[in-house]
Amino acid sequence: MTWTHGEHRGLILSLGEGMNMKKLLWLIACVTLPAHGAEPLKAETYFTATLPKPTPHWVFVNDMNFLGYVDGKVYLIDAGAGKMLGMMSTGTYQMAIEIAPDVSAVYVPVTFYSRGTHGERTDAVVIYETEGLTPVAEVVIPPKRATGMPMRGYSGMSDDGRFVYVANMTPASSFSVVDVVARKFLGEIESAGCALIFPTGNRSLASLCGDGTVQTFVLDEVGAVTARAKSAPFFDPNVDPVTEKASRRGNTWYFFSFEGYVHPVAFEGGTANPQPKWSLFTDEERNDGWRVGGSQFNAVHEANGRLYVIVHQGETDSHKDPGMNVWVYDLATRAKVDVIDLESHAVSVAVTQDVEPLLVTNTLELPVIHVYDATSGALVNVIEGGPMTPSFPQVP
Amino acid sequence: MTWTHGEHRGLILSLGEGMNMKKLLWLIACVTLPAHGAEPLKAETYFTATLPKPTPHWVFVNDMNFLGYVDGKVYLIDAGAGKMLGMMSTGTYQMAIEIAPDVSAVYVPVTFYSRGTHGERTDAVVIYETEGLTPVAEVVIPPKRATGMPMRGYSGMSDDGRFVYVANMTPASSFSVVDVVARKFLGEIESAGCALIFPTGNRSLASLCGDGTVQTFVLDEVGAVTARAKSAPFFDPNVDPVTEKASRRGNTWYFFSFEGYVHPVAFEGGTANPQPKWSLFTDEERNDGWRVGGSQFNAVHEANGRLYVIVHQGETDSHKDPGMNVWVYDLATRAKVDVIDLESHAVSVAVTQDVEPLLVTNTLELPVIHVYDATSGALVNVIEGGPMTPSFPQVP
Amino acid sequence: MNFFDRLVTRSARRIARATSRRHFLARFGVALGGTAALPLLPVARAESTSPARAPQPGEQGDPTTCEYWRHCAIDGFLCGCCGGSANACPPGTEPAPVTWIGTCKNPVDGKDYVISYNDCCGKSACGRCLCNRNEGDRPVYMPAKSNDLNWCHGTSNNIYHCSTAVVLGLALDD
Amino acid sequence: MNFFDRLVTRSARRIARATSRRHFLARFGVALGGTAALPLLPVARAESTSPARAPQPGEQGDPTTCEYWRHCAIDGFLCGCCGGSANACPPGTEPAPVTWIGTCKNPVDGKDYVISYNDCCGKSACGRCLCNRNEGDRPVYMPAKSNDLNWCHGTSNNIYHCSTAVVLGLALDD
Repeated sequence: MTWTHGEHRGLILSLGEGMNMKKLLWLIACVTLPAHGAEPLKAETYFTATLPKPTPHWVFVNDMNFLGYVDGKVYLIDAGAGKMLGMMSTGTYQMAIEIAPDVSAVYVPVTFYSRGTHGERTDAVVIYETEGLTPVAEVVIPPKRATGMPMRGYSGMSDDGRFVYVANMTPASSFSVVDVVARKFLGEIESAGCALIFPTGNRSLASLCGDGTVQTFVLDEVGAVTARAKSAPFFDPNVDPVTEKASRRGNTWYFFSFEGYVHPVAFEGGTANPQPKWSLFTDEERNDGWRVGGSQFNAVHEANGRLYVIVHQGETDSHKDPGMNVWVYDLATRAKVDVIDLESHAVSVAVTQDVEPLLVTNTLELPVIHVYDATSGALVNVIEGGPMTPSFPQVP
Repeated sequence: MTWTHGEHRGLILSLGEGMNMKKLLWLIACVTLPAHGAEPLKAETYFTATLPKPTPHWVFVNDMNFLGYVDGKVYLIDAGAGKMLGMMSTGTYQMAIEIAPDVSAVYVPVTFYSRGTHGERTDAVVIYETEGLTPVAEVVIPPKRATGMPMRGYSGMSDDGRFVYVANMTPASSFSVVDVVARKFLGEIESAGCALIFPTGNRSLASLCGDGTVQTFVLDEVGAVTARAKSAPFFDPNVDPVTEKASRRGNTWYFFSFEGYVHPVAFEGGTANPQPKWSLFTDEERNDGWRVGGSQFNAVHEANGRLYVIVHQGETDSHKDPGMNVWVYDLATRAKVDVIDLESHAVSVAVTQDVEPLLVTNTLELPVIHVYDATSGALVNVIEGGPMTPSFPQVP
Repeated sequence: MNFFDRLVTRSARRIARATSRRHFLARFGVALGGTAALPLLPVARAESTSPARAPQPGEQGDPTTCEYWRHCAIDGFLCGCCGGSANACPPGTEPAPVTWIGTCKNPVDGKDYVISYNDCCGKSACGRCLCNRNEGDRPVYMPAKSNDLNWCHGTSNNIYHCSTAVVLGLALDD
Repeated sequence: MNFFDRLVTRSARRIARATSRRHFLARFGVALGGTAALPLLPVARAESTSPARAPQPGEQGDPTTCEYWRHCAIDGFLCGCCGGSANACPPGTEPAPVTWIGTCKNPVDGKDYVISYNDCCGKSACGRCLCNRNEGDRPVYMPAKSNDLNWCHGTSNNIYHCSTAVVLGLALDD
């Protein structure tokens, strides 16, 4: 049997010996006269839906698909409507995505093998057009990208949306720089002793280091390093390390230690200025075992300065445990201003950046996304299915 | 940091600026003197285990990994020991495997895209060396292989282990012939109106057809058709079609109709001789709603002539429903000789071919394999985890 | 033992024992998305001016549930849960031009309609609203009526994402 | 909603509420297999004549359980459930020569040992016995002690299958 079709609107069928047209036809009738009584349903065409315009309630949910990680995915949901809008197939070891400032494109660092799990390895930043959430181009990068438990900092983007940085580990640490506008790999920058990407402007970024500092990099227009520096040590990694999961507001990154201290680091011109640490917990709360923990357990609302932190009661080494509460802080006053009881335990949280913000939470082992009103704490939506092992949500 | 290593037995480390050797060393000590009291544990090497020699209790479990089907897998278990022995990563749309008669190799028809879910498509029969369950070669075939809900008949092998046949659908039906000994694609044979592969000898096979027949093919040594014929119709596909899930004993294939009739078809010299049908169910049982159903719901023990069929009580259209019972028949007398109550519902079953046979069952949505003594019906092992969406087990 | 394992195994065992087989399958049945060899006949051309969109006024039910009447012979992820609808592929996916069909009774008018389950292709499994119902389903050697085949053919690639349920018209013989 | 979905969601919610967070994570915690930058020091050479195999006489417990003492800082599928053992990669997989380490107390002799969690590579996720414990685990910028990194480096490819737990020797500072 062979066939051709025209613009998805019809089909010219030519049957081989094995297919009997009569058998097919008795099954189908395109009725031209209405039957008795009500008008029958009309014949329909089928088509491909178009994505609605981006709204502040768009949330991308990373799904490494842990038990089928060659088949990584990213889900786009409308958190307010509680709907899945679309999906991206993103290949092996999907960690984090970079969303263009105008949300016209999404950049995904990913790994491919020519034969699924063997053959030639290709690492690339794949450029997805947001309109169809489909890959339209790729920029091949050195096959060195770091992978593991997904974290936001495995990649980063310059504030102007031109450079995407991809963390490498071979185990030597470095990062690749891609110009996603020119769709060109610019180069690889060594970052020994430091890991992950924390963008701090249009041509600057920082990386967290095992000696309790951040290393800062300033780049030129072709991605070469023009300045590199180490901050003063601002935490003791052997006593109370900061986790890799941080939040940014303006040009300040907020890091969080295992024991619940906030370490703000302000960046200016690419240079790091660690600020005094402050505690998320009172002594009493700390005595009661309250801790931070999870995956991307913190999020910040840029405009209103609220910090949202998933907390739990636990012991030492519980820094990856999920929590049933989000504690809300005012970054200006450092005061705890609210407590949100979650419907389901969570390891990661994102907050939409509009004036009626929503909290989006997930935990790794459940294919469920929960949406809360960030102001009232009320459960707004539960979106079931989709991401099999959601790692963390990202908002544009 | 850079490093080299020799034969996995040690490591020469050279540190970059960021890594502090002292910090590493204080963590590790290779004690040369025993501590007080008992001898401490010895330092261990690590190595790669070798697969034990094949036993009659080896069972391969196909896992399309439905929610991550780009990352298909096949698990090898020792059903008697209740252990996973190893795994094969098998790429996109893993349907069924072909096991070499001497169990030295496993052949897997599979699809790859150069970029996971896009890019260039390559279909191939991948040759896995059983010793390491690793791919050692591939034979590229036309990118036409039929895929879907996994079924045994999506591929087949000649009795001498030389030819592997792969079902195609574009939607035109055909099959590809691969010489897995010469590791060579031999050609494609058109099979319009018929689907799936039922091998019937060294150079012959059959395909099930929509007109209630089988089409038979006899091939020469280079895979070209030397004889092609249609059997007499032996079932009415519009009244009571046979399912695609069949079992073979000697050169007879046993097909099973939706309503529970067995249609044996004997093959000799590649020619089909349909035998009188017989019923799995008495009139009373049929009135009570007993039906066959599931995925690969039937299996035969070659030596003792027992037929094992998963049954359930259901209505029309329940031909894919799982069952909680296996009914056992003697193919010689057509008598039901035993009923096995399952611990968990099942859609597929395989029976090991030794003198103390084991039944291996699974259902699609649970990552669990159940093993029963085929003679006593006793539950022998429950193997949890591994295949996420096990489709059916296969025995060598 | 993995994390799904423990969860899934135990609860599913309970469910398997507590509910009928049929109910079980209806809720948890698995199988690969759509398909088989059947043309989208010239239906579409008939109404190029104002094509009907699902759901239509003369029907009821939730297209994102397995129980929706059009789904009587579907096997796959419901596109309505994936960013599409009963007759729309999700953004960026490509509808397969041909597919398998079912005949389903619309409970509102009591009429039988031929439903075309065109697959949407080009992205891997949507993962939501897996639905398997087998009314009139036939084996793959009768592809036009078989829901077990992957029908991402005639598309850029054969990567299956979800399945639609498009009204083709009234069934003749009912 | 898919088939795991309904099963997993409901039972996990119950579990989440019924058990402590810690217990929950110990049983269901997720994270990608092993790793980080730490050498397998010359340990192996010391005993080329008769290398010790796990488990050794001076220990107790089941290497295929998350609770096994050596697993105090592991994160991944236990190779002992995948056709390997605590110090053997499953057939056909390739051990990563370097990895991350933990310090775990052997309950039999009360001594602390340095455990090397070498990943086994070349096949995708084993899927069995996922285990995440974080005693002494540190962030990925301290790779030698971080269990969140994929350490399939120095191998033919970086496809992660499972993680071992190899005794390197007594820990000094305990």
